[in-house]
Amino acid sequence: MTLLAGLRLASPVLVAAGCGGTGRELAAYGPLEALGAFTTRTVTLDARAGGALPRLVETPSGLLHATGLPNPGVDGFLATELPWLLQQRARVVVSVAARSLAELAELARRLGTAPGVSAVEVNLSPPDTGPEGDLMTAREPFQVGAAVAAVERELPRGVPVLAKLRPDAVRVVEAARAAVDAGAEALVVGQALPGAMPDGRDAGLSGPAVGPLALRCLTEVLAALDVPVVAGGGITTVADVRARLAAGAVAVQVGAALLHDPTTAARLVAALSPDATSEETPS
Amino acid sequence: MTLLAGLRLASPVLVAAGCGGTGRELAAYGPLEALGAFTTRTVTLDARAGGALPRLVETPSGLLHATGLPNPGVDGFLATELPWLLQQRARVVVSVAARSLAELAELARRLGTAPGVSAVEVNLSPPDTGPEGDLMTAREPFQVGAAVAAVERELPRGVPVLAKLRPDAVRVVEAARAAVDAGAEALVVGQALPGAMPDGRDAGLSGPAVGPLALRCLTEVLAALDVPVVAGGGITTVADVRARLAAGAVAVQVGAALLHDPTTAARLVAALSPDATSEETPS
Amino acid sequence: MSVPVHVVAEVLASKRIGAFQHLTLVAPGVGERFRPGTFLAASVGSPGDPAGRSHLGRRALWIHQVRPLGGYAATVQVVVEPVGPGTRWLAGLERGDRLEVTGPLGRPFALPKEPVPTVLVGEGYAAAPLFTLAERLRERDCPVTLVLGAVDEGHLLNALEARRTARAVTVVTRDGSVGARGGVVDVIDDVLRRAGADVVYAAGPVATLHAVARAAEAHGAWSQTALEQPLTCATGLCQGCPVPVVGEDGVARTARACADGPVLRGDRVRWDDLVAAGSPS
Amino acid sequence: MSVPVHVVAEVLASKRIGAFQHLTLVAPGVGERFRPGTFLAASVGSPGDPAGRSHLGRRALWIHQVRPLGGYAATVQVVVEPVGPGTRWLAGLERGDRLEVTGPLGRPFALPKEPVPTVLVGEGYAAAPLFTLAERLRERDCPVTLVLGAVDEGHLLNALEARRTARAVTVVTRDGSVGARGGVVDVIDDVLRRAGADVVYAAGPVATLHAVARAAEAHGAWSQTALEQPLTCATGLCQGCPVPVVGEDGVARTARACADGPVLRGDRVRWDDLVAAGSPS
Ligand SMILES: Cc1cc2nc3c(=O)[nH]c(=O)nc-3n(C[C@H](O)[C@H](O)[C@H](O)COP(=O)(O)OP(=O)(O)OC[C@H]3O[C@@H](n4cnc5c(N)ncnc54)[C@H](O)[C@@H]3O)c2cc1C
Ligand SMILES: Cc1cc2nc3c(=O)[nH]c(=O)nc-3n(C[C@H](O)[C@H](O)[C@H](O)COP(=O)(O)OP(=O)(O)OC[C@H]3O[C@@H](n4cnc5c(N)ncnc54)[C@H](O)[C@@H]3O)c2cc1C
Ligand SMILES: Cc1cc2nc3c(=O)[nH]c(=O)nc-3n(C[C@H](O)[C@H](O)[C@H](O)COP(=O)(O)O)c2cc1C
Ligand SMILES: Cc1cc2nc3c(=O)[nH]c(=O)nc-3n(C[C@H](O)[C@H](O)[C@H](O)COP(=O)(O)O)c2cc1C
Ligand code: FES
Ligand code: FES
Repeated sequence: MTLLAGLRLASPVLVAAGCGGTGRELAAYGPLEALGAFTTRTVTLDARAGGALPRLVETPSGLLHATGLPNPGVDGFLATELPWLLQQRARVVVSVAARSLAELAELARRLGTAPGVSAVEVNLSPPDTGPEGDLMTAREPFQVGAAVAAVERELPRGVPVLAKLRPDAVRVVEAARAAVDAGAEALVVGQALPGAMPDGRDAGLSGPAVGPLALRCLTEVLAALDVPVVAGGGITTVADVRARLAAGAVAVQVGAALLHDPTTAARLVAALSPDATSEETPS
Repeated sequence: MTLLAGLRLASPVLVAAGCGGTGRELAAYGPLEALGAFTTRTVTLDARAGGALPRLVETPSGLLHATGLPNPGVDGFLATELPWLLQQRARVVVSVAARSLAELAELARRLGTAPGVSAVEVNLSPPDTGPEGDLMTAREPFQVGAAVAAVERELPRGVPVLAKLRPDAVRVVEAARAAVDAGAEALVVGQALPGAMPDGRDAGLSGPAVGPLALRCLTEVLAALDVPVVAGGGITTVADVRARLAAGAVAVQVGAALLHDPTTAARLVAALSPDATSEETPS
Repeated sequence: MSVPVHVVAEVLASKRIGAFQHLTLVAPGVGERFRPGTFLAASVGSPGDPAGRSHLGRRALWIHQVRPLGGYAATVQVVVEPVGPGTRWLAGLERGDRLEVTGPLGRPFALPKEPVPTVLVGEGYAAAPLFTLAERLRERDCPVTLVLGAVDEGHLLNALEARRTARAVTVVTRDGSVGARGGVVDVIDDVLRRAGADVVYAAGPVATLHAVARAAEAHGAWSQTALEQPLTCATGLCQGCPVPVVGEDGVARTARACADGPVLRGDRVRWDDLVAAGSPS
Repeated sequence: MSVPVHVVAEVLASKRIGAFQHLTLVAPGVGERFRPGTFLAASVGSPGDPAGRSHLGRRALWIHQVRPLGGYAATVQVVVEPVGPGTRWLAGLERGDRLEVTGPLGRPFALPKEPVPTVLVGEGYAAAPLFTLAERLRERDCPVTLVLGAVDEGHLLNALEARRTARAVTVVTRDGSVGARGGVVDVIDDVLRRAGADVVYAAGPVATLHAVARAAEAHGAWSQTALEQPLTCATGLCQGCPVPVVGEDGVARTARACADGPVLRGDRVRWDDLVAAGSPS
């Protein structure tokens, strides 16, 4: 049993935002119920179509992605995606991003009143904001604080805010402090890093390539603050999970690894469960 | 012929700081004379012994390094390393770092009066500063400016200052502007990124893993400023070099790839020379 | 759509035929669930080898044949054209080598309820799923006319085998090395007219699929087009493979090539928007 | 130190003997320049395969034998103990497979100018460079006594072959499966005394080398220790392999295991500082 910001999770292994489809696709490879939590792709107030092709490009041990955050909008999500996830008994963390603080507050209001949302994760620095380029990105700590506060104010007690931070070693502690001061109950350290597609477009870089950078940010945050942290970025093996937990993370998020092997989360959950008999073979 | 801050280079391919040994080791695999330039490991005022083991750790498509910048000090360098390099007709860019602005100025003075130094590269953000942890790291733009100015003031005409910047997409343009304003004749975009060793120690992350992050920073800087940029970070193939040059870089630096294949720089020089007959086979 | 499995497969045989490498895999659970038009996704790199983490994208391959072989109930045959690092690695696998595969993936070709005349169009390796489709159609007494295209003879999938199931076979190659010189586009109208087809099935590049869909519409036939879009995850997780479509209700939507496709009704795909969005055509 | 070359080598043969895989390589230029105590650095991953860029560190291997074979003037034999991803990949290579190697690297064993008695100590695969060394010493009329150690018989390098060149051979294994039960450390003093050695050559883990260096000093003999330190580049470029030493002038210095070593005078290495610096012992 993992405790995260008051939530009781079945496993310390969570699915990262945008890497588990709508949940239906992932469910083919293992019950969502067994996961620590299912983080949705980032949901916005209005529906978004997403960006141009190619949306993903392979890089050495990494993936560049510029999906443009396609999603059905919060109403579409609440109507068509959330009920199915809850029916699977998944713990649902809803990732959100917005064009303004007012929109962010509106999103929080709607999600806060929807029964079944376990937590809201604020995507504070989407590495690509799509062709519209219109989503807020928190560059400075005060922007982190403002965004977190806007969400926190609207959520009922018992629905914690998680702040997902850009893993930039030099600035992450300031951002983390601002998030905590504004009411974030936990942090997610391990957003994709700002990279460029071969054609020059902005994109996020994820996968094992960035693992050592994410680990550094985790270390910096935990050295400076006493706050529960969910660690992400480059996790693919049981050894990766154990390294992050050993560094002090409460839980981990698995993203790009799922695109490579859709059973990754289920395998990690099983390997880390208290009644796991043996280590999985390394992969 | 590549023109960089007034220097006429035989090739756009340079060896990155700290990845070519003292030059003697690299010379076994191709004449140093054919390189655009040989960048020395970072030289400090006093000799440094370097850090604990392991100093390097393999990561997926990357290398974590925490050498602690071992070097014989500037006097040792001038006495034992520079003369040999010049004898090989290598263009020598000397990388420097220091504990204070005064030390930086002193380094520049000694290098500026040493005949044969082509340029001085200021290592503004060593990702690991060794067990002493005492080297200046430019966190804010004003610190970048101060460090560059301290060096620039002491160098004679004709010995340009290159500012080597941390490839942090969100802040790199500000740092670049500060460097240029303080007199940097060219920028090097592609320092190792701040990562953590498995045991938690600070280390730099280099290699193909970080290529897309370095490309993003290059794009940001070139979009904002009109300054010659030497691109580094993750370059291993001719295609990598061409991509950076196509993005607007004047030249490139090759680092970690040399540790994997010591002939990399020589091969890239040959493949990019005007009389190269065919493309090298990809490797 | 049946539930796919993710398994470590073993190579039972690998044979070069023309430009293609034919691999026979023991992939427990994949063959058993197969229906024509579904595919599998392969990982590059040996299972357990950390170098496998260096290529995170999957490689989609049509399932060509499913057969009992060497004591295995349902071995899976795929046809690989080595064009890049991943397909070259796959083509270099030898008997006994292992690889991770997920499948069967995607929605298969829809089969007609009535015994209507059909035309099957395939270009290059993409003709792979059509042979089992032809068998299923014949089981339903649907007459099958086959059109096979390729750049040259080496890139033509076993036309001989095809003649057994099909009533008529038309072969076109770009260089005229076998069959008529030209492309599928040049012959499709003629074939459709002569076959009096009610349903057209097509697999190949976007330009071919678009031409076939257009021709089918002109002839009042249904078309089922099997799209190849660059797929990163191939399992519906990454949102990397959008296909602009029109829903039953006439509203423009986005489908996922891997999970809602690869087979889509030709009249539902907004072909021009697909190309405009940056899809390789 | 001769100039090393970086070449694409081809596997001519691969044979399992006990716990080790013996690879014979065609590596033009490496064998020709070889001297006992030098090594080569191998890259993990097939040349041209971009997955090769996923492991940037090199893998150091002692050059065991250099022989004319199969029409090649100087094939190179190495002995691989598969312990991690890189050595497992190397051990899995088959005849005809290719790999990138750089060599010969490092400074070799220094040979005595006079025909003095010598003792050669090797543990596990690290005994590999001692057999050609023994041949060279015999050519100089230096009597050779060999001490071979291993955890068990499977990890003992071909002692039979050794008996041909050596005057006396002592074998010790941890489990006593062959020879005396124990370690090199337990027998070294005795062997040195009986051989009346003037020079001791040793290759193996740091603890063994330190013990040998100490014993040599106690007997008034010179020692030449071949160090294995984790090497990233193996070519002197990365500053990753510092070894604390004392110079001729008595001043403490840092040598590079790959470029100034791997063979260093045992009395020059500051063994305790080496272990304190975090070197695996
Ligand atoms: C449904 C479907 C079925 C396919 N069936 C076959 C088949 O039976 N035989 C065959 O030889 N090829 C088939 N392909 C194409 C094959 O998947 C690509 O050629 C292959 O992925 C290219 O990988 P690569 O590493 O060799 O080349 P690269 O071009 O270097 O591939 C790099 C990346 O791009 C993606 N990619 C590039 N081109 C394509 C493409 N056309 N389709 C999908 N992903 C792509 C890969 O997934 C990978 O992530 C099929 C593709 C799809 C979508
Ligand atoms: C001079 C020298 C000669 C050697 N000769 C042989 C030999 O003949 N046969 C043999 O089987 N082994 C030999 N070794 C040890 C062999 O190089 C390592 O076991 C091997 O590098 C480990 O790689 P890996 O990927 O299997 O394991 P990992 O432990 O995963 O290696 C990962 C990384 O650590 C480095 N590394 C880890 N351990 C060592 C080590 N002991 N020495 C050097 N680098 C290390 C590797 O270079 C690599 O970058 C020699 C080492 C040295 C220094
Ligand atoms: C295809 C893809 C889509 C993603 N979409 C989102 C998203 O919608 N919102 C978000 O906050 N992060 C998104 N991410 C980032 C991941 O949630 C995760 O933080 C990041 O990829 C680092 O972890 P990893 O290396 O395990 O993938 C996405 C990542 C990928 C690869
Ligand atoms: C082993 C090693 C040592 C390095 N030492 C230095 C150094 O002394 N000074 C410096 O400015 N950069 C140093 N770097 C960083 C490189 O110069 C280069 O900027 C960085 O590695 C990114 O390029 P790459 O991916 O091509 O290696 C070092 C890198 C490595 C791998
Ligand atoms: S390829 Fe990932 S959703 Fe289709
Ligand atoms: S291993 Fe790189 S300098 Fe010795």
